[in-house]
Amino acid sequence: MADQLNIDTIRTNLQGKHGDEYWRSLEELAETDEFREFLHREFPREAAVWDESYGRRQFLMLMGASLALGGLNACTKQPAERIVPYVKSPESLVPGESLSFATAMVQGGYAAGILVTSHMGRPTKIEGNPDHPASLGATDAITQASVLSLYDPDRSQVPTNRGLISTRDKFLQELESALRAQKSVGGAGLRILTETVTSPTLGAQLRELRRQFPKAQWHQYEPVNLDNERQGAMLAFGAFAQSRYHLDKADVVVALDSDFLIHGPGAVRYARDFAQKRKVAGDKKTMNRLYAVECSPSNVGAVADHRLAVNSREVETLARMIARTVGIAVGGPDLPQHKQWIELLGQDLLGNRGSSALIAGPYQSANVHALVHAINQHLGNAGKTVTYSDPVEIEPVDQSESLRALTQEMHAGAVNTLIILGGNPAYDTPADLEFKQALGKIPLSVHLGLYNDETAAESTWHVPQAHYLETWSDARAYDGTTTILQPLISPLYGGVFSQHELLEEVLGRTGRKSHDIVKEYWRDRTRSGDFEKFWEISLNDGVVANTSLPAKSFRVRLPDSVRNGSAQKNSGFEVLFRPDPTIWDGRYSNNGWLQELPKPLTTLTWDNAALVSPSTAESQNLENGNVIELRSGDRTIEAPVWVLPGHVNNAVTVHLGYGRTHAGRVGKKRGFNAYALRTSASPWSAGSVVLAKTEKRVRLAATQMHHSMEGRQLVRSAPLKEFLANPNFAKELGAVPTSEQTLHGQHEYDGYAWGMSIDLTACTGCNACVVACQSENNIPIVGKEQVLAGREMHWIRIDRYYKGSIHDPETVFQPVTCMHCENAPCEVVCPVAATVHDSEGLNVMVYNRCIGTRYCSNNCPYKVRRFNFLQYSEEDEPTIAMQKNPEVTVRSRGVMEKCSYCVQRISSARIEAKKESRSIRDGEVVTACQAACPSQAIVFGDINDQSSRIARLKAEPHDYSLLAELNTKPRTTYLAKVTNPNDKLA
Amino acid sequence: MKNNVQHITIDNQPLIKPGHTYGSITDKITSDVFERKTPKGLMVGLAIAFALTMVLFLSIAYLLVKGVGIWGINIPVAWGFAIINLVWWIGIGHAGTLISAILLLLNQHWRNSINRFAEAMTLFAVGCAALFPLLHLGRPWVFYWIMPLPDTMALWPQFRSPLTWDVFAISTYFTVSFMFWFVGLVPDLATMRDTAKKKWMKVIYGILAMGWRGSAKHWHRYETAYLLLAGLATPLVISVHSVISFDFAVSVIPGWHSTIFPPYFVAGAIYSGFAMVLCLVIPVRKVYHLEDFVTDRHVDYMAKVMLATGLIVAYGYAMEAFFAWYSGNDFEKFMMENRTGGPYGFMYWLLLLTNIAIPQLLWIPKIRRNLVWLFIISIVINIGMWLERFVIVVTSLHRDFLPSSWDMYYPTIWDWATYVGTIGLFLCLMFLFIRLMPMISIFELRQLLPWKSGQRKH
Amino acid sequence: MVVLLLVLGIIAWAATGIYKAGYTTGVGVPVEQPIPFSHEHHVNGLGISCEYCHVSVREASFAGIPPTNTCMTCHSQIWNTSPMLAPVRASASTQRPLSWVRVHDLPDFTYFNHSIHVNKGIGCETCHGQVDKMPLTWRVNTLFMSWCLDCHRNPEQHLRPPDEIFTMNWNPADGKPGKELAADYGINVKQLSDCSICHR
Amino acid sequence: MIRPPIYGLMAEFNTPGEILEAAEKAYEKGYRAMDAYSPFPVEGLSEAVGFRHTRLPLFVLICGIAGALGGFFLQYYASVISYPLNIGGRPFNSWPAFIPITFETTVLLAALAAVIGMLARNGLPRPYHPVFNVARFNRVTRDKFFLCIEATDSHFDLKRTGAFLKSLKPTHISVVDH
Repeated sequence: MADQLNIDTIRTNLQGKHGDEYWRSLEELAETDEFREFLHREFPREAAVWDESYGRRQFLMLMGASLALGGLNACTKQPAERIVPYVKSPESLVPGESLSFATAMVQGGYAAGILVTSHMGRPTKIEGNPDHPASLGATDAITQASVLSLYDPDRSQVPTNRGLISTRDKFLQELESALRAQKSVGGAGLRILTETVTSPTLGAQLRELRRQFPKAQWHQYEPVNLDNERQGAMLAFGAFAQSRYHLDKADVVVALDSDFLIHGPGAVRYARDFAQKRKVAGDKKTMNRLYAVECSPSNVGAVADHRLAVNSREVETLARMIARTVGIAVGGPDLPQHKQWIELLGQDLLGNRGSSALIAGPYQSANVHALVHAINQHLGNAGKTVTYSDPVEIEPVDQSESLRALTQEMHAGAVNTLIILGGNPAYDTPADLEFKQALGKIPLSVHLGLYNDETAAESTWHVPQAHYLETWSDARAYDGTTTILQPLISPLYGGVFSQHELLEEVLGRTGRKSHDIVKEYWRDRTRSGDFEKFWEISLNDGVVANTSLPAKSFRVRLPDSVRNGSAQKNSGFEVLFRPDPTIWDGRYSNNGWLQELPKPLTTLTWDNAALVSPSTAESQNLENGNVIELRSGDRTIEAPVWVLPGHVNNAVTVHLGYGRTHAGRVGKKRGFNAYALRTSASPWSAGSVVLAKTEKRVRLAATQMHHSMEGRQLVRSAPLKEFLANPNFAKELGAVPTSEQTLHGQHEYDGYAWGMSIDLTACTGCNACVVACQSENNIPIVGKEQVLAGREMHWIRIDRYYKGSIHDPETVFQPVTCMHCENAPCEVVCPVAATVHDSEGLNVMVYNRCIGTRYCSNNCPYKVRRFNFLQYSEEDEPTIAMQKNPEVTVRSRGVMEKCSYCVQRISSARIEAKKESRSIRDGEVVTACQAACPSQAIVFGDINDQSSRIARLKAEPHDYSLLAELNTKPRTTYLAKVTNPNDKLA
Repeated sequence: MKNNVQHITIDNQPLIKPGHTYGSITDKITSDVFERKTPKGLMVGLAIAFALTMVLFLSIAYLLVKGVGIWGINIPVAWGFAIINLVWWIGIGHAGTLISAILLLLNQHWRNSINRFAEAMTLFAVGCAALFPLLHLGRPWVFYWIMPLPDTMALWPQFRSPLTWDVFAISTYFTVSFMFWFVGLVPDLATMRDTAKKKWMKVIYGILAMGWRGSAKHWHRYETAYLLLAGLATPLVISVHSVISFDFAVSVIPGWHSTIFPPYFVAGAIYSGFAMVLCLVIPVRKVYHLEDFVTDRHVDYMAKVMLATGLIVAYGYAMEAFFAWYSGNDFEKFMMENRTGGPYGFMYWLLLLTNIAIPQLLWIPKIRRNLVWLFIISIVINIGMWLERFVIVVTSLHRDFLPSSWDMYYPTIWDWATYVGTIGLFLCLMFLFIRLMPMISIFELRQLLPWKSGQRKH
Repeated sequence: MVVLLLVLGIIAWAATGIYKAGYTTGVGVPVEQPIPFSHEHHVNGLGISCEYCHVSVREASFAGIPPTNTCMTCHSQIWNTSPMLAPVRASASTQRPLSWVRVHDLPDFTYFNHSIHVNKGIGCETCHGQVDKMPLTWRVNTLFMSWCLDCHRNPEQHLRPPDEIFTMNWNPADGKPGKELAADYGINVKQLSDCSICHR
Repeated sequence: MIRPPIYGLMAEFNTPGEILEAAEKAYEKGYRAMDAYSPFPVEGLSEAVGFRHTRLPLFVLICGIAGALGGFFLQYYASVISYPLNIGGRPFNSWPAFIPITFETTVLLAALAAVIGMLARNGLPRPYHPVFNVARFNRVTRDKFFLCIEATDSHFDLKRTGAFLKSLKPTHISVVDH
């Protein structure tokens, strides 16, 4: 919780630390501040965010009550419970059993196939859809969390007219009259603003709109968009070609400021393919190699074998250098300091023609993308590791341009009716366009959205939008594969519209439901015989058969503008804008799971910060939590500093999505609004920014304070060469007590023996497992104050350690969860046997027996136990209660909890198996974290079954147990991290 | 009896100022309860103590409403003030039984003037201590699950857990100390019964005296029983703090997992116990003019005991540091580094100052026999012993095996309120005892008097 | 001292007596329901099988409470004017479900699965008693944890052959001995007293 | 035998020395049913009035052993017989871990035995006793020593015993009524 950072520390750290030596954390000696705080800290922290803290009178009242109840609690009989059967039971529903339906979650317009688990009609958990190319059964953190947004009590529930509650009918009347007026002028004043659209149905509707209103305009915009990618393709191919990577074929991958493993339409799939190529296990002793060039540290940089931190403007220069080294004649200067690096990279690429891949990030200019296309084609990667196809989007446009055009018209007063289908432009559009002011000028502006947000406040009408789990639609994945979205539950709140339904109203076809709209669209386009069958299969599979776009070959013709390039002028101190890794562009800011999800690398929660490099911090005399003022032109923002090792100097990274003024209770007034500094001209970075330190301080809640391993063998890693030379290196790094050294014999586990293996080579630190666990196991959120107090509840956490130089450290991730030690220290010290072993070797936590001495947590060497210091589970939020997984007990105040290896899943599998009088099959029990993991780093199963995957992994030479010297005999073990550096570079 | 009261050394000084008779002793002590009107000092003290007790009740109520989250504890530091205070109070609660039991067996007759007082203190201290393990539970209303009671769940406590041992140790210790104290009181209660003027007082003290009539046969069994109790209480005293130390020693945490804990916990307990006795005796002696019975010799002896136990404690610290280095275990080594140089380093140095350095002044007789100095040093030692527990509990927990989960612990206002509250409760009970009971064992004092018939008993 | 112990003994005995009494445990106390439904009449009188109403007992954790429609299959024809059944008809017409009072209600932290018990030789009667003799429904067992354990520790005493599960007033004497049945069912007794079997 | 009219005769002394002497004399005289009363334990006095030894220690020992066995069995029963649980891989009968509690129960029962035994054998609590009928007797808890020869004694005779007591030069002699 030490959020102060002392410069002297950094300096002392810098001294005499070099090579592979582990350096100490930045916070460490900020302890002087902690001491001051220790003396000054006086008041107890707030409870969970939903909990309103008690007033004095209420407190006295409760005091009495609790004293009474306290006693009763233990020995009263429970109140009579009602049981309410159906009137007519729906078919296919067996009471008490869960069902799962295929649909898709749409992010940035692109679909990710998912299977949603539903208990008695309540969607509770999201899993990936194995049949969906973008998922293959895995998901990312945001998708996992989206089910919570469905039940968000702060979602908008009624239409509002200029901020006042109104009715659906009133709205429809006003809309209808406005449209009648538009009809006469051919829709000259009608504008539709959507986000990126891949939905065929919506596309058809929009085409229909253009037919009815020839002069109407359709604009697309989202703050985190793929403009550069589109423009890059335009420059290179003269067409909006969609590129798709096949990393399972790539031996060398070069990422140019790209977080391709975490963000972007294909990220989950890319992570899977990349990991397959990277893991070493069994006979596979080869690995791919990853080079990363980046400005702001990212997971990809952490995974990379070689990482280069440069200013955003330098990336293009480097791209040109790479192009030259592989033999493409392009202009542009050289960066001598990186020459050798690029040379060796180039050689590596040339050595892997056709089996290498360059990936440019969306934050990099169109030129970089064009160059990357050129290089890929030159190396013969095109058609192998990267293929091209027609665009997935219905109508690819330069969204920044599209938005600029719209706002200009709005300012000019040319727009009478603006219909905003989703999105929050009043908040997340570039500051220079002044969209908000423009919006005020529109006679009739309609905002369709999940929340009563900033845009809703500025529009004449706000209409609540149906959550994607509440409605029908369709969308396409990164490869074009189409999924028909089906609702899991009928809308929680009346008066909601889906995009389709609202557009249908605009088209004058009132009262049509999305089901009919979507179904009709597909009926029209399925020539082939039995539509109902097609429909059923498509819904069941979650994909529409053969909709993946065929690969097409495009020839690269670099325009001279790109070829010659221009000397990159140094832009001075720059601000980098990046989507927030958890709440993205701000649309998820009211999602508690995401707010409390530690952001990769910084482990910050509930806030965004200005990320700066240690030396920048030193030169500017900044400590964690210092508020700085960033001035660009006449715009300024104030942001608290967080020092991030490995960040490029003379630059600061800010995450978008915070500083919301109109969000729910969870998201409102957190962090600062980085959009205020963002311009349409350069959306990803602002040059020549002035940084000024203020006197203010902000306490930032990070979940990990200490970043060095203190020379302890926690994450064990070695380069591939060393590993091949000595496969047992990991085991040799720590002594394991022998059986003679223990006082007494061991218990035998003759039945199943559950165990887990985590591959540190594969883990990308993407956090999907953390959220998956949270939603599967009813883990509450606790709020910023509690995180500051060190009371976050995640059952699985991703430890992140640094090694090497403070300026360019090597970053390692280590997912840590309950190890289910066979000699569990926690169990021995529990006075009431609330945590014990079961006959399958699980370390079970019996909540209802726990009296809360917390001794078990003290005695846990891994500190994976979590305690309900206060009443964290939101009892008083009925909708949130609906999300809870009925198979898992909801913990109350005063009870310890921890990872259970998803015992509920084991139980149901065991019961099913027993009913069929067979034993549980390998892979039948899949833990939530394992299911979610995009890179399949987590494997779970029965160790006693020699043929099982887990048994084979445990037999790997580089399998090791954390803190084995304590003889805890963990059931969860790790596969040591193997890296594949380029010797010439190392 | 004419010992020359001038130039005598402290050690052959009589334990009761000359000139006292059975009667005078009895009158002096009983009159403090019956005749003497409550001294101002006592009233003021009681008022303050009572106020603090109310603070305790308030914070307990708030605790029950909100949960232990109102304290500063977290993961990894899941134990904070509650356990620190528990150990501190239990430690203080050791002097009483030690004085009455061990010194009795060692035939140290000077104990007779202070044992009653010390026993009472023990009782109240253990009472305060016992509060914490209850309150620090996440679900205090099911505390009884730690006790071996047959229930409909067919479940039992987990007897391998030191916390279960604590329950038995503390409850046994409390029971035995109470019996010891009460048995000691019976003859004096009879005295009170026979001296009381008011009827209702006679009745109350009479009931408590159980019809004691000083029969020779009774005295015989009485002394046997008292001796047996002492014999039993002695190992018990040792065991109790050893068991408390197991809470830490049995765990795997560096800084806790240490074999020397039991002996140096016991020593520390006696150390703090005597310190607390002095803190209380010195002012009371003044207020109630007990100089005749609690002589300089008593005070001097107690100071010496503190000095001795203090040195044992110092040895304990030294060994901890030594073994951390000698073991060559990285975790142990780091633990020591963190103790001395970590964020809580100042606590450790403060501990060495208050617990080791300052008490060395007791070597100097002048200071040792100067009541003001002694009083201050005793207070310092009590603070030091509290710091010791803080260092052990917090600094060991906040940085254990995985650096990723290292964190800090900051006590909240409620931590302080509960702590100060128990001090209030303790003083409250102490004052009431002083006011209502013979605070010095009368019959044992009588034994200290020389026999008229010439033959001396001592 | 003997007297003292005696007194304590009596107190303890009385206490357990009170604790086990129907008043506190609800054993043998008929539960008032919106409709005075008689299992005796339907099971004993009409010989309707348990599964006719409790459909999911074989495959799901929850045995299932019949939807109004199930009642109406018969009661739209017979007793279709009886005032006693007014609530049922109302429910059917208004589509508003009936709301019964739970007779067997385990705490939420205890996970009981009907299907596995029914599939592994535990008859309805074993826990629910002779419902065919219940004009109104009541509980015949305390549902104390100790009660569950009695069976989980040695289930042999209660096991029945698969075809006797729904039989009422069944006599263990006829049919295989429990030990053999346990073997047939492949019951791992050692595992049945694991905490994780019932608590998650 | 029939109940004598009075409880006995009581002589009062000032010092432990005197009472000790008196008691010894009375014993020589052959008196047995007598008791001495003092404000504090006087060494040898109980022997002087013919009270040899008490069986209290034995009783305490027995209870101590019972405590030890009971304590250990309680733990053994709970963790091995009643509900054996795999706790951190430790054996069901982890006897080393059972020792602390065994010790505590031993001490507890022994201590209880000592106190309760003492009170029981002393016949306490006892709300009424004839000796309290003597007004002066209340000084026994202050500074006086009393010797009471009970009327139930075979040698007891109001006159002779009275005379005998006088010969001991007590400060006062009083008749103790029932």
